[in-house]
Amino acid sequence: MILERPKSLADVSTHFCPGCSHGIVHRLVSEVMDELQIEGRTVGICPVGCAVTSYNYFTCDMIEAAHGRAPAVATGVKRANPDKVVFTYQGDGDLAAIGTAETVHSATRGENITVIFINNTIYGMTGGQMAPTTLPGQVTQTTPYGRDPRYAGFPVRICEMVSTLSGCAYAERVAVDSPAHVKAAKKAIMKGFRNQLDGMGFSIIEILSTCPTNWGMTPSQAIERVRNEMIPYYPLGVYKDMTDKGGVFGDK
Amino acid sequence: MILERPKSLADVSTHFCPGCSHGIVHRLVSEVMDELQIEGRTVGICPVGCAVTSYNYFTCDMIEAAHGRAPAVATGVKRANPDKVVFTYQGDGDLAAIGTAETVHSATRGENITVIFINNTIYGMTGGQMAPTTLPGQVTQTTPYGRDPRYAGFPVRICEMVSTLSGCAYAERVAVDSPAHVKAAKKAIMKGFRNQLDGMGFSIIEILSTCPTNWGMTPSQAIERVRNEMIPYYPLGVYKDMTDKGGVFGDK
Amino acid sequence: MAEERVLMKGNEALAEAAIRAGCRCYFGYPITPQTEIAAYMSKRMPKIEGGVFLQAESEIAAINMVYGAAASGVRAMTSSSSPGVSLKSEGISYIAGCDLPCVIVNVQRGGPGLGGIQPSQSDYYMATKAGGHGDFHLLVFAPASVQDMADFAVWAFESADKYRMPAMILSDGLLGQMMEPVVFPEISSAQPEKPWAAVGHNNARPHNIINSLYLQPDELEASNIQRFERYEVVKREMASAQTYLTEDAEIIVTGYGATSRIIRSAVNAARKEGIKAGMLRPVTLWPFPEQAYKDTLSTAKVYLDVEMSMGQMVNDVKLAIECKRPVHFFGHTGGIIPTPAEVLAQIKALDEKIRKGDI
Amino acid sequence: MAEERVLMKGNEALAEAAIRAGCRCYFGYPITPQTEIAAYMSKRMPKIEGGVFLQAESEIAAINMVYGAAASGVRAMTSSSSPGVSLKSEGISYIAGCDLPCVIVNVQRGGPGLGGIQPSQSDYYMATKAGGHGDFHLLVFAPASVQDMADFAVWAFESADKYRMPAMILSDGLLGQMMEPVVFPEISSAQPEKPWAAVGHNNARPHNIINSLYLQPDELEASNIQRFERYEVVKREMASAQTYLTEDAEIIVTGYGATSRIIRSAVNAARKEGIKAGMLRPVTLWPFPEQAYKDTLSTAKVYLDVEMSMGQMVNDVKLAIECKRPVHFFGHTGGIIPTPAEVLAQIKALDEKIRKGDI
Amino acid sequence: MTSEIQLAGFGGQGILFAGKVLAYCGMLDGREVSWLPSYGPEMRGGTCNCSVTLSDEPIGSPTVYNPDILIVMNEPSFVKYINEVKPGGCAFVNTTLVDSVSDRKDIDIYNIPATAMAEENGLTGGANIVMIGMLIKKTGIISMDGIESTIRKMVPPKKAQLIENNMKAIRMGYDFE
Amino acid sequence: MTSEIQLAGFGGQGILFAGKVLAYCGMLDGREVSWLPSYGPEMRGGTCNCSVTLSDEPIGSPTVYNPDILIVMNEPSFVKYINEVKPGGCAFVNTTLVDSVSDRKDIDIYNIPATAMAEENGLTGGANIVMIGMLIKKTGIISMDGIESTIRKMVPPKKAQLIENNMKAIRMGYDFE
Amino acid sequence: MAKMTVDHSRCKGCGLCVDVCPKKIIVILKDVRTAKGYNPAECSDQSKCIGCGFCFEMCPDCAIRVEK
Amino acid sequence: MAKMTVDHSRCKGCGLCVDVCPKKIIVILKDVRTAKGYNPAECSDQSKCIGCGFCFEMCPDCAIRVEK
Ligand SMILES: Cc1ncc(C[n+]2csc(CCOP(=O)(O)OP(=O)(O)O)c2C)c(N)n1
Ligand SMILES: Cc1ncc(C[n+]2csc(CCOP(=O)(O)OP(=O)(O)O)c2C)c(N)n1
Ligand code: SF4
Ligand code: SF4
Ligand code: SF4
Ligand code: SF4
Ligand code: SF4
Ligand code: SF4
Ligand SMILES: [Mg+2]
Ligand SMILES: [Mg+2]
Repeated sequence: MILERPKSLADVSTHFCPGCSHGIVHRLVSEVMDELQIEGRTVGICPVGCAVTSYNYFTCDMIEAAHGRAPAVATGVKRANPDKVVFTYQGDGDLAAIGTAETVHSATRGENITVIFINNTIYGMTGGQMAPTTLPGQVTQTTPYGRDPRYAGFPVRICEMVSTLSGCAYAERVAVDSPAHVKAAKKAIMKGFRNQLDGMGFSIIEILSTCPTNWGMTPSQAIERVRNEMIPYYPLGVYKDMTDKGGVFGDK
Repeated sequence: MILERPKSLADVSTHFCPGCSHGIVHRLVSEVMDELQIEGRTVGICPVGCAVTSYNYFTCDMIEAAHGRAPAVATGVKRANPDKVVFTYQGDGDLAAIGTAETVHSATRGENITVIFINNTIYGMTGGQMAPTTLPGQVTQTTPYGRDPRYAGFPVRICEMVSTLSGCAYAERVAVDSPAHVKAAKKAIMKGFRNQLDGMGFSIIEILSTCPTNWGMTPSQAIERVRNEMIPYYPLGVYKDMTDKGGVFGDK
Repeated sequence: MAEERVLMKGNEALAEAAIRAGCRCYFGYPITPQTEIAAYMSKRMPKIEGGVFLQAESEIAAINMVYGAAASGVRAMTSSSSPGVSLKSEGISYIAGCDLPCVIVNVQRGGPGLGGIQPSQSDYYMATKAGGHGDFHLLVFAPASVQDMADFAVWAFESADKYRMPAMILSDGLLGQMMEPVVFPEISSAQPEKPWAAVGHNNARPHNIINSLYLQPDELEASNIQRFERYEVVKREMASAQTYLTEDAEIIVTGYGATSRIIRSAVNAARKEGIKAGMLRPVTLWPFPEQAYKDTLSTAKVYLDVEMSMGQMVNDVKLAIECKRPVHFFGHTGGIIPTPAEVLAQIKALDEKIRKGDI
Repeated sequence: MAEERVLMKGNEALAEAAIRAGCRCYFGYPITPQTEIAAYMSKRMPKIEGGVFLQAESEIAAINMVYGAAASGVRAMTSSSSPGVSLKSEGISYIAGCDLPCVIVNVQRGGPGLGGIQPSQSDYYMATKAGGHGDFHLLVFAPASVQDMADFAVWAFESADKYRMPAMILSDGLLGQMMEPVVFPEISSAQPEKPWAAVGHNNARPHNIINSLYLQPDELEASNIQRFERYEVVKREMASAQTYLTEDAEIIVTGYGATSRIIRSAVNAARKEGIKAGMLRPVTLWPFPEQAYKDTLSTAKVYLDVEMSMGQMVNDVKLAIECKRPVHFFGHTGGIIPTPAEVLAQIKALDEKIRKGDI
Repeated sequence: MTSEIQLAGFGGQGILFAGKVLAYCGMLDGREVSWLPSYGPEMRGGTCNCSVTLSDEPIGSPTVYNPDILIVMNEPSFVKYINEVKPGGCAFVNTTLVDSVSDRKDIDIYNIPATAMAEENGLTGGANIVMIGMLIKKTGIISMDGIESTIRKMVPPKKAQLIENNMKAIRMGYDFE
Repeated sequence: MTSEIQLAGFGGQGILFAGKVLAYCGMLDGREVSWLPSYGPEMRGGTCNCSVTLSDEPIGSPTVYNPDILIVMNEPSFVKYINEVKPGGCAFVNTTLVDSVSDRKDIDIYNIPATAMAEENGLTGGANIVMIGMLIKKTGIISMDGIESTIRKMVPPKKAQLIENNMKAIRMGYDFE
Repeated sequence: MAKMTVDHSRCKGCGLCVDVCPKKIIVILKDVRTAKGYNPAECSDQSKCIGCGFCFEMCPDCAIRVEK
Repeated sequence: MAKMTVDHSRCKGCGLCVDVCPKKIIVILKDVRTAKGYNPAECSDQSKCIGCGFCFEMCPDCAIRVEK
């Protein structure tokens, strides 16, 4: 047995900071594309955020979307090409703040796409401002005294929210803070793509991730934070699964 | 006992079509303003939709917001003037389509405002296009063959969705299809305003309403449709109530 | 096949022609006075092989769906009216920055803000100067009849593909709502290959990337320069205008779209009174038909620009004639359509001045 | 009180000055290169009586929060950079249509699309011509130093209130990110009464309505005409420019904001070589200081417009001088800042032409 | 020759449809035609009007300001438009819903209780077409043959009853007085 | 007189802070100053540079293209900038992280193993300030007095230790060789 | 004794009051046309009105006044 | 026998592999600096590697190869 770089992950070095979870998730998505042999018919949609240049890393065809609009762009691609595999890869600012309407409506439409959602409780790329998912009390550039829900609002729990929507076929929250969790994350991502191949509807995998740079932590500390602070606030698990009911349209 | 026009409802005739529920709800909101004696310190935000000219009907100060942005406008007013009472009055296109992000985020922020949400399963003002809440199978101008969720998506259930958000203090769905339901609707609206006076956080009252004109029905038929088709799909009831917990910030 | 005249609303004629031109994806959001386009598409698209109609959750979602569909190589369109087009600005800038072809329809209404829903031409600046942030242009077509609504839909799709540019059809509530007989154009041209499209590489080519991000300033500048070189070609090849009785005209009345119809009526009336008036109607607003204006300088003593706005195209007219003649402006806003009588009065006043030697 | 010089980034100086000018509500969404404004506000506002900092869920929400706060009579501000400002277009049009005062900051970056994050001036059109749909204008201020960033924040709030217009500070990444010493202006002026504000009538007056909808065309037109009459006053009272060595200048180099600093260096260098170059820097971009340009015609043989764009202000320069002299353009885009050496080379080439009699 | 026609009444009275019938008929006659509706927000109860131009040359402004022919179906529209009719023109007035009278002598005014006639004959909502019938008789700008083929083209064949009703309404108006 | 200074190195080496110290000091001296950082997306690992101008007249372009004084703290920056220095100018090179050497004879090159010196003295991250110390000694464009009051102003008083450490680093650089 | 009156200037003749009146005493006046062109409602028999207010609750135009 | 190798051209020295190795055989090379300026990781004792792949799973830069 050999564990090595998947084929669908381009042979280039990423610009991600040392210890950033984006890198792990990139590998997982690429492995899934390899294993399902879909790279050649997949179109990936990058967000605006630290993953903005993912088009350099994933070897499938890629489209860079405007901030928050990846699900709309994915919808355009998928509706025009129902036989292609379309996924978005989005951060929490992108998906849960500016892109809220696109997230909710692609979910409620049962858009047959796969959404990879990196929840790192921060705006990474712009230097560490509050994200919708920033934890209460968390210090960020725009919550310098710690996020106070009374003024800055409460964190949004995306899996919980989209699970209420009829078009959502599958919503699972995973983390990448340990090898076991990484493996579970891959299983979830695999399921998210398989669902699309099976026409199940909208699938979202929320991945609790690190941003050592903007958290002001070492990579190891950041992993600890995922485990000790994030997972308790964002419980892992499957929030919705319509796959044995034949998906959201119930006829598969 | 005299039942008559409330003081906060301007002494003008509305432009609403015969039998349209907007008129009933306007009366209810005005009565609540009267009974709480808050008209003088209330700022109402109109949507873009058939209620766009509500600024002519409510006698409190009024602001006309861009389509879907009423909760953001309300946030601006309320943050700048925390001692004022601020409500939005929005249709389902306004609140649940273009304004989804504003709805979700004012709710998750626990914005201390009251949202009156008219769900009539249609875009009234523009002549009867599909709304996010249009029922499966419903014929509209843009679902001429009936709404097929496979292509046009599933209806959004707003109370169910916003109830998952920590900043939402109170979410109730009511209807105005019978005198008893109208009275219950008023109670809910009253509670929505009281919550604001008590600093409880975000309150939303979803009101199942008619649009005889664009449904192609008589007013009586429209009332029947609310009862027989809408209520089964959109169950009435309280979806969230944090008032006895002291509101979303838990300290009142 | 005998050409058949059918009576249709401008909005519907545009929609039908778009479909005939190979538009396979329509994404839109209702707004008066263009909703008939969406309504028509919702009826027709499901009956067409591969046809997609989707009512988006907002204008922003709609333009970004168009972005996705266009990026994957499909002819895609959206339509809206003024406030909705404002919301599309960011998306339009992205589409231009990625060199994607698509068609955007603006059936203008009165502004600013919520404004009104009656016809207007106050989005000229937005269409021709700043469809969004950054340096870029749209192809802008200005129909003046229901027939144009149909013809220009085809023209827009074809030119958009040819130059890899987003094209805008800048219409208004009058043209959208009125009915006239229309003969649908024969669609001859096959669609061009789009080897750049992101639609899956089938392991047969390197991956395609659709993107407008260039973190290195020199790369971003290079992409801008390349685009503007292409624009120079477009200017040469596309600039288009229509003239009417300009050969000997002392007074050139100019206006685009619906306004040009009113101008034509007024010019006819002026001619009846012996006034040498002519009409110059820009058909493409970007590129602006500067040469057509210059060509009128030999006889023109004065220009009268008529718009349903406070005066937006008027500066382009001045620049086109290099400020060599006075350019007067007459306009209405808010949904008031200038009448032929009003325009005639303006023409007569100018004629009077000419006669008196004041011009 | 002795004036103290403090070393600050342009973004921070602007934020601090806004607070001193009475800004009580800031709503924004992060975007490079303006995020320091939000960061600064998030630190300071909570410490101020009635001060509100709120990170909105999007630029759209932010501008509409500003709309709400401004409608209720409070001095409110938002800031963003190019793509984010595109998204605000609809909201800006509403604010203008409702005659609400507020301040909008655009710290420009390269475009179109996602573009880049380095300094740019390619949103000139968006700021001065089409901040959104419909006929309207913004007051547009173009700072050229950190001191200006502070001073113009105050100026913008005061003029916005005075004329009931939204004001835009059109800055760029260079001015936002650089530090210079700044002396904060004394704030003298009390804020004007706002009897029109929707803030609760206390049963003491008829209800106020903030609105831009006029379903009757004549009412909408009347509101537009009224607004444009006000604009005429603004043009007379506000148009502002700075000149440097223009008295005898044959070559007028013109550019706004950060670019004017580079021009000044180049003009100095040119003068050293005996070339009669001068600088004309528009300080307000709307209203455009046309008279200042006309005033230079007596000596000017040629104009050189320098921008960090593909050339957007250049047409306004031509119109200001009524096309009476040639106007050349030199620009860079994408985050490349023109160097004094490059501008000097352009000046020398023009001087050469003048000497040869080619101009 | 150019005929400018204005039709006006309450929303719901079929003003736009009547205008469309005229335009369609003109088109089938091979003429230039334009049809321009008033449009507004959906809410019911307002007035509604429509400009139709039939011409032998290209049509400039499609808005009719001073009609050659006016069709008015309610009181407010009568008041609003009757004085706009070109001298020498004519007006068709639905007297069921118009009480006012005009003292204009320079135009021909044709009165017809179209709403009452339609209702009495089981053609509720057909008053608009009754008035078209009278217009054909009085002006001849379109022909009876033309109108029949127009209605056959405009109404889908499976709605044969509708075609019948429309033709019945036309004839009622044509034969009035 | 105008001094144009360029500072460059890895992100995280305190390039921007060192530049700010110079600018601040110049300001306290009553001079015109400007400070312009490179900026980019947050992701770590890139290079970082900063332009500082100290002048007695208003500063035009704040971007330094050909510095009078260069401070380079890593290899890539050395390679990139060493040939941009104005003839007659000088360069301060952090030899701990710069291996290349330049054969330019028209500028003064001062080598100092600043990173190693800082680390050895328990001042990890203080290499930038060590280099400032040497710059003061060699160029005199700012004074030791000036730098001390600058650092006292820039560092909040409650972080007294930090002030001490910075001054220690300055002196280390100043006293080098 | 209860009394229900309809303000004809507001009534749009929607008939919702007619539907809910438990006493079935509200009628639409087919022969009356309001200024806006509607056939308004009216109480046909005040003596039977129990003042329940159902009509008031359902009236979208607040055209009804009930005294009890 | 399992084998773990680190591609130094990719390794950013984050140390996540070090943390998760059950055999504690991964070390950060303080004295080596990669082209990008990082101290890379390395397996200090191949013989103890059990090929569990934990290091591989956690490596954000896919710099690790494990053979078993
Ligand atoms: C319209 C618009 N608004 C704002 C930005 C600036 N921006 C770039 S990335 C980003 C947030 C990224 O955060 P997130 O989505 O959480 O991704 P991460 O970097 O954390 O992976 C923002 C606000 C932009 N590019 N466009
Ligand atoms: C940005 C923008 N998009 C679209 C419109 C057009 N528009 C006006 S009202 C409306 C929908 C109204 O529907 P809803 O919110 O359900 O209210 P209702 O009329 O049913 O009460 C739309 C899409 C607009 N005015 N502005
Ligand atoms: S800034 Fe944060 S999210 Fe972005 S690459 Fe660095 S660690 Fe990852
Ligand atoms: S269109 Fe529908 S929602 Fe609008 S006023 Fe009429 S009935 Fe009410
Ligand atoms: S109050 Fe009750 S009984 Fe009286 S009219 Fe109204 S519904 Fe009928
Ligand atoms: S409910 Fe009101 S509007 Fe409707 S018929 Fe009765 S009184 Fe008239
Ligand atoms: S494979 Fe397992 S034992 Fe071997 S180095 Fe990696 S983590 Fe350690
Ligand atoms: S996890 Fe990967 S990048 Fe991090 S130290 Fe280990 S090998 Fe290097
Ligand atoms: Mg994030
Ligand atoms: Mg609705």
